[in-house]
Amino acid sequence: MRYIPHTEHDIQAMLAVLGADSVEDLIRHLPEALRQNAGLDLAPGLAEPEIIQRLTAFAEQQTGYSPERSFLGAGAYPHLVPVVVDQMVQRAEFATAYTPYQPEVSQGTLQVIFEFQSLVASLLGLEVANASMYDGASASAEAVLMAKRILPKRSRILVARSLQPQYRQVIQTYLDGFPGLSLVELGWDETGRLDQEALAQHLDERVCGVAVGYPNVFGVIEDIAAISRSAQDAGALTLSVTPESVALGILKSPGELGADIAVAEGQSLGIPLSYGGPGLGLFACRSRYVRNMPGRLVGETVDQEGRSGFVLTLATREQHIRRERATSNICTNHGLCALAATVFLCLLGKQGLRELALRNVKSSHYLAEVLQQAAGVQPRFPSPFFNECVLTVPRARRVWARLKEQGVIAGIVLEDWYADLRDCLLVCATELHTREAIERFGQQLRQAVV
Amino acid sequence: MRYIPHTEHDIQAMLAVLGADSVEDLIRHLPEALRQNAGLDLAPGLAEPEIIQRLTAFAEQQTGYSPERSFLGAGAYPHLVPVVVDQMVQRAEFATAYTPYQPEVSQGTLQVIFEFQSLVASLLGLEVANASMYDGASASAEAVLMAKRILPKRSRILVARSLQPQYRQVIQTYLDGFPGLSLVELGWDETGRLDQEALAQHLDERVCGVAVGYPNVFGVIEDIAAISRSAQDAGALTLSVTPESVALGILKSPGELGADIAVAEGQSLGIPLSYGGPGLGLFACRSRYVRNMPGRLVGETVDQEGRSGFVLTLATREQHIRRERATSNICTNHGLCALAATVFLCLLGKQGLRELALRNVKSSHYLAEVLQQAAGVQPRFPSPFFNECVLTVPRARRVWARLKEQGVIAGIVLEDWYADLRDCLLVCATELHTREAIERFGQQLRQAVV
Amino acid sequence: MKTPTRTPGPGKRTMLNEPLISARGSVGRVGYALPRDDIPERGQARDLPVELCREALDDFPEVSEGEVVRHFTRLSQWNMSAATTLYPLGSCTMKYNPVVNEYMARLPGLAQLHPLTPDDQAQGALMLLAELERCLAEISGMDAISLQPAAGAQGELTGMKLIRAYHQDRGTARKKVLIPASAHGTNPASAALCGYDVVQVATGSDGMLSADAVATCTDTEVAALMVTNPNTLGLFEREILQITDMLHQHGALVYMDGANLNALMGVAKPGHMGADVIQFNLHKTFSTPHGGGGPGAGPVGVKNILAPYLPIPRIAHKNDTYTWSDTAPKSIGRVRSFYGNFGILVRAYAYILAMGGDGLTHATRMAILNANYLRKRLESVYTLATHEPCMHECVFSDRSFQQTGIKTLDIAKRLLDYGFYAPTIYFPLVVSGALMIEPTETETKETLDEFADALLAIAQEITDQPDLLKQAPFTTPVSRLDETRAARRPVLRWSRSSDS
Amino acid sequence: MKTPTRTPGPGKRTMLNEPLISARGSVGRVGYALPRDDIPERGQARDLPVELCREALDDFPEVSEGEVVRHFTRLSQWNMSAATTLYPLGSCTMKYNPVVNEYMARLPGLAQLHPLTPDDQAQGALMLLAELERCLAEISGMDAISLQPAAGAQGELTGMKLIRAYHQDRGTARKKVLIPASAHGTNPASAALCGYDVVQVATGSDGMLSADAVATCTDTEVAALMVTNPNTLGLFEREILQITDMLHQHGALVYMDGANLNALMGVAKPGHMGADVIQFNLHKTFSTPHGGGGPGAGPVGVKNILAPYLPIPRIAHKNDTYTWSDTAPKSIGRVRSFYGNFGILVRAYAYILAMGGDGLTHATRMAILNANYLRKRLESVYTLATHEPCMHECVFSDRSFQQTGIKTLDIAKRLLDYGFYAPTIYFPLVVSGALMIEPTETETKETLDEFADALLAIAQEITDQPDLLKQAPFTTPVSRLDETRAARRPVLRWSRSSDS
Ligand SMILES: Cc1ncc(COP(=O)(O)O)c(C=O)c1O
Ligand SMILES: Cc1ncc(COP(=O)(O)O)c(C=O)c1O
Repeated sequence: MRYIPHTEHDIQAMLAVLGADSVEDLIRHLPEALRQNAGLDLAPGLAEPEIIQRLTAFAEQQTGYSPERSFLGAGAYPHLVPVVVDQMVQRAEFATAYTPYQPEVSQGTLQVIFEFQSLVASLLGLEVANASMYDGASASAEAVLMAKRILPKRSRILVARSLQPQYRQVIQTYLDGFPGLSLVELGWDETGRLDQEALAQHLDERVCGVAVGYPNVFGVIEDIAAISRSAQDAGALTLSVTPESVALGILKSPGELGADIAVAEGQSLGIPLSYGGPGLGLFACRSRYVRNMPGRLVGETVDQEGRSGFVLTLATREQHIRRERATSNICTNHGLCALAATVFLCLLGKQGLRELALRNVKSSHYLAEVLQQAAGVQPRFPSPFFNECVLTVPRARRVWARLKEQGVIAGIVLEDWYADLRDCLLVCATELHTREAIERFGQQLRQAVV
Repeated sequence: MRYIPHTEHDIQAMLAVLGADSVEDLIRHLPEALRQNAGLDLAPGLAEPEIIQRLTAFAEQQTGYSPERSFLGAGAYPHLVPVVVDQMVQRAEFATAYTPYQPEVSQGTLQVIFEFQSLVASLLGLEVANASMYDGASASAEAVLMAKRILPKRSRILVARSLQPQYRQVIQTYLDGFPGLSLVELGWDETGRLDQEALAQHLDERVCGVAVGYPNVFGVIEDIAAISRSAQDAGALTLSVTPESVALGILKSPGELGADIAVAEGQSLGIPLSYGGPGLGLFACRSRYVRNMPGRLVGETVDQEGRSGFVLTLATREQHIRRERATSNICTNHGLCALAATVFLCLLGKQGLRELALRNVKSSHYLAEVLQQAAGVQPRFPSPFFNECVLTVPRARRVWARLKEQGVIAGIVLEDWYADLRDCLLVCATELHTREAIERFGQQLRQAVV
Repeated sequence: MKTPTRTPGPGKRTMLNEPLISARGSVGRVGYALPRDDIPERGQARDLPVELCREALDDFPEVSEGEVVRHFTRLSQWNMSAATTLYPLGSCTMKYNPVVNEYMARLPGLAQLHPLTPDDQAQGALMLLAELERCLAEISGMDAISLQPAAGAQGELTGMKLIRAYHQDRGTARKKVLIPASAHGTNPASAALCGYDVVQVATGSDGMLSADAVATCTDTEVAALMVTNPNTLGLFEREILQITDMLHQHGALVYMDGANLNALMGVAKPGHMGADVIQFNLHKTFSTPHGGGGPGAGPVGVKNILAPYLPIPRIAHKNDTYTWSDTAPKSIGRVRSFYGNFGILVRAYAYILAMGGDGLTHATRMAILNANYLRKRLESVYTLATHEPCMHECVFSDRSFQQTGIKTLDIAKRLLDYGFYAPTIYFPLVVSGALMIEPTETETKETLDEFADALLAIAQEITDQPDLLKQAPFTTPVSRLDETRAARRPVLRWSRSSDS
Repeated sequence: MKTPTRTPGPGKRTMLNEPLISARGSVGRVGYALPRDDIPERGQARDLPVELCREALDDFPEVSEGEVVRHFTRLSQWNMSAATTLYPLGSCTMKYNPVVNEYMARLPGLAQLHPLTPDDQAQGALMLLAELERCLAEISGMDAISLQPAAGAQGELTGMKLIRAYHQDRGTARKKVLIPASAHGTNPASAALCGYDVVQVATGSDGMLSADAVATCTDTEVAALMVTNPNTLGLFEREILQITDMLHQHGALVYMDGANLNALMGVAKPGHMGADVIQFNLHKTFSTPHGGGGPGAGPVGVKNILAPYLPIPRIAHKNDTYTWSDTAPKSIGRVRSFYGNFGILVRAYAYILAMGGDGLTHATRMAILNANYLRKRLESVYTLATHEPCMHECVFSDRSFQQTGIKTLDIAKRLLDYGFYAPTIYFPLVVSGALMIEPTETETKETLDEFADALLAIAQEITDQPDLLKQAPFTTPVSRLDETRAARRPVLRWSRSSDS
C-alpha cells in the first residue's frame, strides 16, 4: 500500500522484536465479543488515477455555479483568490504541521498567526484578535457566550432578526442548555436596519449584549454607532457580526463605531466557496476582555539569545488547561484558512482591499439598477447596502424558477428565510460579476417578470 | 504593477542617489535613432482572473485528447503522473533556482540531479548519465556528434529509417554543416527490425556509429545485441535511442545489450504531454567516454568538514569553459523535468516501473487483438512490440477520418511519415486506456472498415 | 542588518531571516490587480455615503506579489511538519497526508461551488457527502451521521447537545456528565458548554476506567459518560461493555470520543461497544492535513435513538435525487453555517477511496504495530505509564529521571535537535510528566528506529550531560522562548510603533 | 545516526539531514498503485518473449509515497532560489516568476494535449502559439518567429543554421563567424557546431565592440557576427548600427544574442539595430522559472530574408483556422521533436498578457534603474569593469582587492552567509575576476540596499578579517566543497557498494 510503508519483511522483523507471532497477537486483549473479523464493507482501494476519475465525475455534475450565471451571496461570496494564496496554503510545511506546541520548530506558523491577528484586529478596529474560529456563525455564538462571561449577572442577549439566519440558528443552538442566558430577537424597521425602538424597549439591565449584522442579511449597513451608544448606556456590550469581510475594506470598522466584540466570516478573504466550508471565523475584542476571549492567541516574546520569536500564550483560558472552566471548548481551529486570509490581505494590502470593496459596491449597485428596469422590481429597503440587496419582485418564486430554467440563479427567494418577506429576492454581485453577466441577467429578468 | 515593486517614491529616491532626473536619463546614451518612443503595440496588461479566463478559453478549445478516445503514441505517450510529482516540481526552491553554480546553497538541486544520473544510468544499463538534455531527438543528435568525437577519423553515421522520423530529422539538421560526417539511412526487413543485410553492407571503417530505435517507431523491439555485435566488429559504436522510456522497465537495457551510448525521451516518466514539450533527454554512455559526453554532470565530493556534498563537475567539456571546442553548446538543460522523472522513478521504484511496463504491453496487445477483429485489419510486422504497433487497415486514411468524426483518434496514418507504408495505422495503448475504451474503439473500427 | 558570525553548525539547513510583513513594503506598493472595470461609472458617494466609509486601512502592508511569495515561503521553512519529519504527537495522529486529496478538494466543481446552489445543480457534492456518511457509519458501526461539525471539539459539543435533547425529550433533564480524569480537555469543556456538571471519574493505576469506578458515580442524574476508547494512554478500555451496559441501565447515554479511531478501523466498532454517539476527527484518522491548527472536520455518528436530534440540514435521498432537508422537528438546530467543512470532507472521502476497507484495516493494524514496537524499544529505559498492552500510541512518564532534575520538557526540546518533532507532553494529566508517542502507520521501521535511537541517546545524555538538555534545542530557528514573558506582557499584534 | 552537537547558529533555519534516496526504503516497498487491470489475461510470454526482458531494476529505490514526499521536500529546503532570496546572477535575469503562470501551464486542455492531436482539435493551442509569435515579433522588431528551440543555446544553433542556409542558398559557403571576446560561451560553441570557424573580436577597454575592430576582421569569408546587445558587461553597444551596416555591406549577417532583452523591451528593438536573427530566452526576459537548470525556451526571431529557412513545422493561418505546415522547401529542418517547449511558451504568453506593452516597457526601465542604483551604491568600494553607463546589469572586477589575496570567489561565498545568492562570477572572461550583478526589476529598493550593504560590509571584512572570507560560507548546508576531488575522482552516481 503506497501510503503504508511496511513490507511483510518489516512486519516480521518488528514482530520478532516484540516477541509476537502476528499482528493479531497485539490485539488479542480486546474483548472477544468486540473483535471484528468480517472486515469493513467498503469498496476495495483505488489507485490515484481512479480516485481522480471518480471525484472528477462528482465535480462535473455541478453546474451553474459560475458568477457568469449565479448571483448568490447571503453568507458566502464568490471573490477572486490570487493563486499565490493557494500556492502558499499548499506549502507542506504549513499544511502538514500541527498546532504549534513546540514553538522552536513552528515559528513559521506562529509568525503567520501573529500577522493574522494583527491584520484582523486592524480590520475589525479592535485591539486584540485571536488565532481564528471555525466560521462566522460559530464565532458569533462564542461572542455571545463571551458577553455573558463578561457580564455574568445578565441573562439576555438581543439578536437582530436581520442577522444571517444560520448565524442566529447557531447562536440559538449554542445557547440551548447554556445556563442563564436567553435570546431575544429584535426586528427591523422600514429601512431594513435594526428597529431602534424595539432596541430601546428591550435594552435593560438584564441584557448583556446586542448582536447585529454589519452588513446584515439584507446587505444593509447597520448603524453600529447608534446601537453601541444605546448599549453602552444600558451597560451592555455591542457585538458586531460581519458575514462578508470584504465590506470592512470600505466600511468604518466595528471597533471604531463602538463595538466591544466583533466577529466576521473570513471566507471572502482568499478562501474558496467550497460548498460552504471550511470558512474562517474572525474574532476580535477590546484588550480589557482578552482573558474572556475564546480560542488561541499567539504572542511575541524573546528566546534565550534575545531574538524575537512567537509562542502560544494566555493558554490558561483554554480547554487543555482550564478544562470545564475554559472560555471555550475550541481546540483545532482554522489555522490554514487564517494563513490564506493573511496572504490574501498582504497581497491586496492597504489599497487593494479598499479598491476591492468599492468595486463590489459598484457592481452590486449596478446590478440593482439594471434589475429595477424590470416591471415591478424595486428595492425593498431604501438604505445603503454593500454587495447584496433585497429586491421586491412580483411573484418572486415563480420568476426565480423561470430564471433557473434559463440557467440563471437569481439569488435566493427570501421568503424561504423570512416568511414575512414575500416576493423578495436577495441578489449579490461582486468583482467577479462582469457587466455582460449583469446585463444579461437584467434582460432575462425583464422577460421573466412578465 | 503587482510584479514590479517600485512606487513613484522609490523611483525618485533611487534617482536622487543616481543624481538623475528621470529614468529616461539612464538610457539617453542609446543612439537616438534606436530609441523607441511609440511604446509596444500589445494589449494592456491583464489582472489575474482575466489571464485565467483567457487561457482557460484557449485550453477548452482542445477536445478529444483523453485516452478514452485517443490512441496516439508515436513519440509522445499518455501515462499516469502521480500528483506527488507535480507537487515536488512546484516547490519554489526547485522551480525558481538556477543552474547550481553555488553548490553550498544548491545542494537540493545537486543531490536530485545526482540521483537522477544514478537512475538513468541504471535504466539505460550504462555507467554514466548526464544531468539531462532537451529531449530525445536532440539527445540523439548529440549522441551522433559524440560518436564522431570518439572516432574522429570516421565520417559516416548509420541511422535506422525506422527511428522516429522527427528524431532522424533533428539528427539531419544537427549534421548539416557539421564537418566530416554524413548520414546514411538503413531500411527495415519484413519483421520491422533493422535490415541486417543492409547493415552488414554499410558497416565499414568509415562508420563511426549505428543509431537505432529501441523500440523503433513501429513499436518493434530491435535486436540491439546483434546490431552491437556487428558494429563492434566494424569498430563502430552502437547508439540506442528510446522514445518511450517506460519500455525500459521491462526490456533489457541498451547497455547490457552492447550499446555504447544510449539516449531516451523521458517524457513518459512523470512529465505531462503538454503538446510535445518540455520533454526530457536522457543520455548515458560507457564511463570511458565520459569526457566526450555533452551536457552537465554532477559529482559527489566532500566539504571542508568532510561532509558529503555535490558539485557540478568535469565542466571542462562545456561551453562556458571550452567555448568553441566544447562537447556541446548546451547550457540550460531540462533540470526540472529531470526532477519530475526522479520523483516518478522513486515512487514507482523497482517494482512499479516493471509493472507499469508490463501493463502497457498487455493493454496494447489487447488493443491489437481487438482491432484485428475488424475486416482486413492485420499486424503489419510479425514482431514483438512494446505499447504501440502498426496495423494494416484497408483504406486506412478514410477509416481514420471516419473514426475521427466519431470522436476517436485512431493513432496516426503512417503514410504521412513513410510514403511506402500505405494503409497502415500506428496505434498505441498505455495503462490509461481502459478495456472499455479499447473495446469501444474496436467496435467503431469494425463499423468503419466496411 | 545583522552581520552573520562564524558558526558552522551540524546538518544541512537554510539560513534566511524574515521580519514581520509589516516591516516590508513601501507606501503605495501593490501586489494585486483587479479585473478591468467595465461597469458604468456611478460615483461612490451616490452608492455609499462617505460617512459610512472608513479611513485607509492604516496598519495594512503594501508589498509586491514577489515580496509576499518570499515572505511566506521563508516562514514556511521554519516549521517542522509531517511532510518533513516524524511528528509523533500523541492523540493527534500525524499520518502522511496524501497529496492527491489536495488536488481533489481543488476541483473547480467542488471548490467553487456556492453552498446555496440549488440542490439539483449540486448532485455530485450531495452524493459525495451521502457516500461519506455511509462509509463513516460502516467504519464506526453507528446508524446515522452528521457531517456538520467543524472539528473534534465541535463534534463533542454536538454530541452532548444530542444527549441533552434526548433526555429533555423524555422529560428528564439530567445534570451530570461523567468524564474520566484522563480525558482530553475538550471533553469537560464541551460538556460544560451544554450546561452539564462535570463529574470526574478516577482511572485505575493501570490507566483504565473500571466498571466499579463508574458505578460509584452513576445515578439517575447522570446524562452520559464521555469516554475515549482507546483512551488517552493508548489503552483499550477492557471493561467498556460492562460500563456502557451499566450506564444504559441507568438511562444514561454514552458519548465516545472518536479521536483515537485510528486504532479501531476494521478491528472493533464503537457502535458495538455501546456508544450512542461518537465524533470522528477526520484530520486524524482520515489523513486530512492539520494545517498548523485546522481546519479539521468532526462529524458525529449516532445510534438510531439519537438520529432525530441531529443537526439540520440532513441529506435526504429519494428517486435517485439528493436534497437538503430541514424538516427535523426534534433537531438541535445548527452548529455552524451550511454543511460542514466540505473541503475537508472531500479529502477524507478521497482517502477512504484510496484505502478501501482492507486498506483501512491494515492502517489500523500497522498503527498498532508501530506503537507497540516503539514501546518495546524504549521501555527498558523510559518508564511506561502503564504495563497494559497498548494500541496506537504509548505513554511514558518522567518517573525514571525525576531525580536528575531533567523534565519531560527538556527531553522534548532535545528531540528537536535530533531532527524530530516532540511527542505530546504533559498529557494525559493522570500521568506524571507524560510523554505520549503516536507514530501512526505511515512511518517506516527505519524512522521508528532512528527515533528510538534518539530517545535512547537522550536518556544517556540525561546522565552524561544534563545541562545540554536543559538548554536544548540548539539547532532550531530560535532557542527556548520566554513563555512567561509572553503571558505577563502580552504582545498580540504588531503596531506601527513596535515596528522600529 | 550522528549526535547533533551544541552549536547555536545565527538566523533562522531548519536542520534536517537527508541521505540519498537509495539509502532509504525496504525490499518490496512501494509508493504507487496502478489502476485496476480489467483487461483479459493474456500471459506475458505470449506478448513479449522472456529473452527480451531484463532482470529487476536493481539499483532502483523501494520507498513509500510518504518517504518520497519527505525526501524531496527536505532536499528542496537546501536550495536558495528566487522565491526565497535575491538571486542576482548576471546574464540570467532571475526575476520573480509569477505563480499564475504555473497554474496556466497546468490547465488540462494544455498540459494533457498530445502533440499529434489533429490540428482542428488543437486550435486553442495553435492560436496561443500564433499570438505569442506575434507578441515576440512586436517586442523585438523582427518579422517572423519560430518557437521551436528548447533553450537559448538551441536558439543560437538554429539561428546559425539559418545563416548558413542563407549563404548556401546564395552559393557562398562562408566560413567564419565573428564573436566578441566578451560573448557567452554558447555563442562560439553554437557557431562551431555549425561548422564555422570562430574569429574572436577584441573588445575595447571600455568593454565595447568598436566598428573599427569589427572592420579589421570583416571580409567576404565572414558569414556573420554574433553580438550580444546589451553586451555581457551590461553595456549598450554604442556603434551597433555602424557595425551591422558594415557587415551587411560585406554580405554578412548579424546574429544577436537576445539573452539580455530584459534591457530593451519598449526601449529599443533589435530589429532596428540591424539584427537578422535573434534568440529569446523566455526563461529570462519572460519570467518562466529556471527550474534549477531548465527547461527554458529559446525561440528565434528573424528578418524576412531568413524566414524561408525557419525550422518546420510552421504555423499557418487561413480562414480562421490554424494548422501546422511542413511545406517549406528551404527550411533547415527540425531542431527538436514537435513544436518547442510548449509548457514554457504558455507561461511566457501568460506573462506578456499580465504585463501588456506598457508593463513590459516599465519592467525594462525598472531593471535598468535597479542595475544603475546598485552600481552607484557599490562603485566607490568595488572597481567597476568599465565606466560606461550600464543597462540592466553591472560588472565589477577584482582589481581593488587583488593585493589582499581575496578572490572574487571568496566574496561570492561570503555573500551566501549574508543570505543572498552570489552574482555571476568570472564571466565575462574579458574582466579580471568579474562580479556580474543583475538585480532585475522585481527586486525592491530595500532588498537592493540590503544587498549593497552586505557587499560593503564584506569589503570591510576583506580588510579586517580576510581569513573569514577565505573560509566562508559558514551558514550553509555544507561548507566549501572540494571541486578538484570531484573532477579527479569522479563519482557520478550511486552504486550499491557506495551506499554503506
Ligand atoms: C482525544 C481527543 N479528543 C478530542 C480532541 C479535539 O479535537 P479537535 O482538535 O478537532 O477539536 C482531540 C484533539 O486533539 C483529542 O486528541
Ligand atoms: C548571454 C547569454 N547567451 C546565451 C545563453 C544561453 O541560453 P540557454 O542557457 O537558455 O541555453 C545565456 C545563458 O546563460 C546567456 O547568458
